[in-house]
Amino acid sequence: MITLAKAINAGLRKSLEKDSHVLLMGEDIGKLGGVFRVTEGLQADFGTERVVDTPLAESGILGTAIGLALRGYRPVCEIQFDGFVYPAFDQITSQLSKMHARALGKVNLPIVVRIPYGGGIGAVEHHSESNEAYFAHTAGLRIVTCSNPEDAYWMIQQAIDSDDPVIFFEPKRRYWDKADINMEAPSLDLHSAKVLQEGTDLTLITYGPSVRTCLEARRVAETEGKSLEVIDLRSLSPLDLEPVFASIEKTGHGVIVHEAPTFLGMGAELSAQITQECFYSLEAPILRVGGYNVPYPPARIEDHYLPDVDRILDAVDRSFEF
Amino acid sequence: MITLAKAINAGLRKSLEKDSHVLLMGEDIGKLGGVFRVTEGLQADFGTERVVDTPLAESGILGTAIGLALRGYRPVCEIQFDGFVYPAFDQITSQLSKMHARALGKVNLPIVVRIPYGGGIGAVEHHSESNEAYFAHTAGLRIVTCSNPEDAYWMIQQAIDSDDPVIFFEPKRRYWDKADINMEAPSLDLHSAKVLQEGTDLTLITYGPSVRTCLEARRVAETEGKSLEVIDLRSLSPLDLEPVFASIEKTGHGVIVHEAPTFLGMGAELSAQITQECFYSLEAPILRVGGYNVPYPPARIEDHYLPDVDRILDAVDRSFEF
Amino acid sequence: MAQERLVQLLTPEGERVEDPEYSIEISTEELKALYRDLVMVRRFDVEATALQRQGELGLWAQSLGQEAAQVGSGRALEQGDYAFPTYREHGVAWCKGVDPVQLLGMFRGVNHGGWDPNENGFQLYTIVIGAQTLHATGYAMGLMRDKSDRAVIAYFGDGASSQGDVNEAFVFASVFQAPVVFFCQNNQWAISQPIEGQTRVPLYRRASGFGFPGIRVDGNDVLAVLAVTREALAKVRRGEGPTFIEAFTYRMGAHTTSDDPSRYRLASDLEVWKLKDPIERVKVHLARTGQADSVFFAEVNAQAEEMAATLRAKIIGMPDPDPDEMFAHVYAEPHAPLAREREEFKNYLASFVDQP
Amino acid sequence: MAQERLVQLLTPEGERVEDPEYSIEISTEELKALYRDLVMVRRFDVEATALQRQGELGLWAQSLGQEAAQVGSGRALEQGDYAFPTYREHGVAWCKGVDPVQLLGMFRGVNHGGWDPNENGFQLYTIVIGAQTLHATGYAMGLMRDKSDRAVIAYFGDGASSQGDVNEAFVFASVFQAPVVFFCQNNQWAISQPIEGQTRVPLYRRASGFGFPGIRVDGNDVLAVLAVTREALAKVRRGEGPTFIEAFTYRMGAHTTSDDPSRYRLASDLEVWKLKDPIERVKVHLARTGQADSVFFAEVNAQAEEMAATLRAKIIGMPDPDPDEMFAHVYAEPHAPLAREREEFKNYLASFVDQP
Ligand SMILES: Cc1ncc(C[n+]2csc(CCOP(=O)(O)OP(=O)(O)O)c2C)c(N)n1
Ligand SMILES: Cc1ncc(C[n+]2csc(CCOP(=O)(O)OP(=O)(O)O)c2C)c(N)n1
Ligand SMILES: [Mg+2]
Ligand SMILES: [Mg+2]
Repeated sequence: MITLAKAINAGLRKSLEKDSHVLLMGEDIGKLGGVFRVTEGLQADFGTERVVDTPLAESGILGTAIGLALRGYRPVCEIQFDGFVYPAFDQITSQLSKMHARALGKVNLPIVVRIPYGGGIGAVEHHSESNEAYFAHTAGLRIVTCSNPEDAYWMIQQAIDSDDPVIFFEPKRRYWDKADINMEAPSLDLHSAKVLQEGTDLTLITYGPSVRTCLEARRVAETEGKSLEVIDLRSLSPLDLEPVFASIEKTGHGVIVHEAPTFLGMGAELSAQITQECFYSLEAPILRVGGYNVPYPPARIEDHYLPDVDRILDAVDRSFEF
Repeated sequence: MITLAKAINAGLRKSLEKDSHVLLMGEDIGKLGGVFRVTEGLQADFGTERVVDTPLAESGILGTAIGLALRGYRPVCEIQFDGFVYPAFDQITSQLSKMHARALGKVNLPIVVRIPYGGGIGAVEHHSESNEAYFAHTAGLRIVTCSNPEDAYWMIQQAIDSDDPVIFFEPKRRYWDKADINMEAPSLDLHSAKVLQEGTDLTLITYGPSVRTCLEARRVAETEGKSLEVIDLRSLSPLDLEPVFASIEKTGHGVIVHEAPTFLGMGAELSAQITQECFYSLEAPILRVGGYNVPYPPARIEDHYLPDVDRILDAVDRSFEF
Repeated sequence: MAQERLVQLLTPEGERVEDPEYSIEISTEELKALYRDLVMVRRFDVEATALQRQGELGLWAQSLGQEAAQVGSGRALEQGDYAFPTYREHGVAWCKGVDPVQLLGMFRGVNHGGWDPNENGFQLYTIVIGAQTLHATGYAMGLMRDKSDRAVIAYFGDGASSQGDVNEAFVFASVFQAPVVFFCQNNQWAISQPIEGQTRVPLYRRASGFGFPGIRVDGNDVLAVLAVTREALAKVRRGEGPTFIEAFTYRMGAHTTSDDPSRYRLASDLEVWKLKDPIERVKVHLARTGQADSVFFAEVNAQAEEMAATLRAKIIGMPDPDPDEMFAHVYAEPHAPLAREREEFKNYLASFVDQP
Repeated sequence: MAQERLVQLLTPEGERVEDPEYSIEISTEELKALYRDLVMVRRFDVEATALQRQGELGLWAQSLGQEAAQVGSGRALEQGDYAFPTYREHGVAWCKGVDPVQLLGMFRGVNHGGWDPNENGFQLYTIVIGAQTLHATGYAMGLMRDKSDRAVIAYFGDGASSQGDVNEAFVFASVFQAPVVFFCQNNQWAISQPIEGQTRVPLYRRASGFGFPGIRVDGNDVLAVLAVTREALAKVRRGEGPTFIEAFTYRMGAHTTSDDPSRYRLASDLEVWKLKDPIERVKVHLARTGQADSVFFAEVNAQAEEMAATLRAKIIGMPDPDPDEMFAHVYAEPHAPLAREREEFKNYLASFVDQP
């Protein structure tokens, strides 16, 4: 049994061992091991040249990572919390995402940006945001997110192996979730969605921290005699929608669950594509359960903001009643 | 007859005259009058304290505007081109959008951020982007865009009057469009959508620079015996969807048109909401015509990227054939 | 860096010393008031730390060791001056008269700040590193337009000096000659990063390259900080443009209650800095010069205890916000879709009430 | 600012002068080669400007007046050194051997750059102001890891000095002692903003507050620029950390062909700077010292004309890209949805082919 945080740590270690051009950069990732201890022990083992504590400047981190990548390195940048990636937004949006195209393919930027994201840990402002949609809307980036230790272990390595820039969202409130994991070989590639649980009545489409919540909702629904299929998207850009379309064609009902505000959140794109593809199979419109369209609320009321089993089942009921 | 650019100029002038706390800030907005001459003559008339040429730093512009707003001013910031707003993304996302909520309503930030956006002017990289979705996904901001001189004239004033931050997208390739305008009184408030042309067969939902293209498409469709309704959203956040729902209930068909990449563009949200609201009225899924999911291409092929009459009519046909 | 010029008026041993440029005339009453401030601020901090340990706060960022930098600069501010803090300026908040209970709201998790910055001229805490330095500069640009003789002070840390925003604030402040004092508490650490991870030269030197003066002061010497900040404020009021103060101090606590400094720094460093404690030297000075006796010290302690007890009671009794509040202040003006969402949320919550 | 120290080795009148710190030994051949570079670069620029006027380019950013700054620094670079330009370093591109035709692609609107930066060690042009200074710093950090003795040069303008990114680049370069020379062409203008709109003190002084040296050089003196840049590169190669060079020059043209400088600056300023022309002084010096005669000058001019004619022919014949190209290089690895979109686009285009 290993936690999700430790699984990423193990994956990073593997990548550092395998390729001497892989290096980690970020604030407090060295001796401290990062505020979530995801990089714990790595600086001690790989040295300060490969596990680099940077000055406190996110644009600086991304900008220098781009330079390092131009020199042949494969930097893995840690952003300390979701809400602190915005100072680097220009480097990500105008440089990281576009340089391969700008160079007509003559330059690759194999950079991974690790972002612990989402709420549920009782944190202060800016520490609980789900900002994946900003990046998924940006062509040239790949966006993935893991929901369990095994995926965490493999996906971080696959992200580092990718020759394209990857924004790697880590579900911070699941860092301490434990599981036995297969370290032999990955069962899926980086951009495949996965049907976690089969069902016949309705499809729950989700990713990252909400996967566990959806699995719980499925269990509760089962006791009420409803059979829900749960799909973990894993990759948000590109989307792997074949399993989703197949599922919706079977169930006729779909509910998308994520923590980000619904307005222009991933659910919007998913709903649009699913509706277009499965128009004649749908018995109800795709419904979305997400964060409300407000700034992330203070910790004492965050449970009301975050999609939970009740809200998911409420949407399931609304879908059936439609 | 007055151009859209001159209409904004006139609106800014009105606001500067009306309220001494209104001030303009940005790069090259003084003597030069901005690269599009939208602020032409205003520094000469209102002085350098009210029409402020700033250092070359977008985060600095937004950050100091926030400070000025805290002191009671109403800054109108110009971002020179769409692609240069990203250095200010943190100030917009973490500060401008959230400070009213952070202060439990005790502080207002009545700031307008003017962004000339979109393509079609044969420009180099970063000068043709449609990045409205990033901002529309951000709670706490209001996002509007004008499509014609009259709206430009009134909406800029209404945006400045708003006590909330407003991102004001200006359709740069329509800056030189001319029209007679009513300067007596605004016909609509800032956040209302407008049915520009009625029709019975299909609804084109659009905004900003694509409005003119949709009106042209409507004319062509008419010659083919198809009656299209054209709705100019005007406000992207909040959305005014009552006219859209009413229209779709009438036509049963909808096509959304914008220049931004479709993946997580405004069309995604519109499609999701329309489908949920008008599920039983839809005879085909809502289709989207937008930019492709690639970095904005070089000028010589931008016409292929931008939605044009042909692509719109192609989607109209696909909707009818569905 | 230890050999740099450092303005000091009161040594760690409690001796008054002279500085060639800065002097201060201070009455016994004033000095005792400063001592009281220092003790109150520390007591407040200790109480908040305890409240966090007991689960009453979600997080706490201690100001331990930085009281002189904060009280010295905070007391230099005059009525109408405006402070832009980070998240650690509890001592400045104290001087500005912000209710300590309100200050704890965001650390408890009931709001993100929520006090009225205009009430005391103390802006909300800003967590995104450096962002507030631009707000401060903009506010100061507003003061100029208002022909006000008030000044602004912008707080930030040594780590923050690396952020683009802080450097852009220097540019704007200098170009527009805005009346803002940049007050950097160099507490030597940005979480686990020592100051050498941000700069190879003393921070106060950053200013001159942007066209304004910088000075380093002993941040654990409340008198020196007071004198230097007063002078800087006077200068900016006279329209001479911004000034940079580096208060050389030390973060004696953890970065926050979530942090574990034993992973990255030596306990012995802390011992060295304990000898430079900002409160002890004032106490020794007051006592040694006969300006205060044990009765006074006991009285101050009692006041501090009382404040702490009141604070504790108020925090423990502090209710959670109505969840519906998250919709309340997103916009200043009506917003139809959000109003609908709020209504749906209310109905959804209400749907549970009658259930068994 | 005119009284600041300015390294100069060749006066506007073509006199060789001595500088206390910098000297240069230069053969006639070398000097003639520099002259040739200067003329070629200007001729290239003139041709591009003409091509823009005739609609063959969408936009052009002239380097007129900045040839010495660019050729002087460009020729100081050695094999394997890497340059990170803005969008105006045509002279550096020339020195680095980048094909002038390729350079015009983005200005014509057929691509966004598209040359291979690794071929000549000349990164793609970067339009977002300041972003490339961080890339340069990162690249230099890579050189250190490779134990390379190569160096990086990062170009940026006076206006760029206000951007957060540039200042963050200073921080990273200094903290990590990266082998990067920051080369600022202070051409006195950022579009319509004079240098006073960005800084109140000379830009080269910015460096010392970040812990590395800065120097101002006459940017219209190719010898001084060469000498100062060589020395700076040698220094960074020795592992002594970054250096800042401010090349004091003047943008003699408009900001770009879209700009109209008559709105914001006096024609008379230009006249003053014409007297300091970077090419004329080399010519005068070569002629006066008898190192070159009219035959040489005519030959250089002929070469320049030939280059211009070839360039023109190639540009005018340059085809538009296949529209489908916009999908080609978004990702290095397969991307199924984009591949589908590309396929649909192809089919859509094909649907027109058979129509009457
Ligand atoms: C933009 C941003 N990046 C990262 C963080 C996370 N963070 C919070 S405090 C801190 C260190 C700040 O150090 P310093 O500026 O020296 O202030 P101090 O905490 O020492 O008072 C960091 C990295 C943040 N709040 N904002
Ligand atoms: C981030 C950003 N903001 C604004 C612009 C628009 N812009 C292009 S060039 C320029 C002025 C640059 O001045 P300077 O750095 O002095 O370089 P120069 O053009 O004089 O060579 C501006 C404002 C931009 N390209 N990028
Ligand atoms: Mg610190
Ligand atoms: Mg310039």
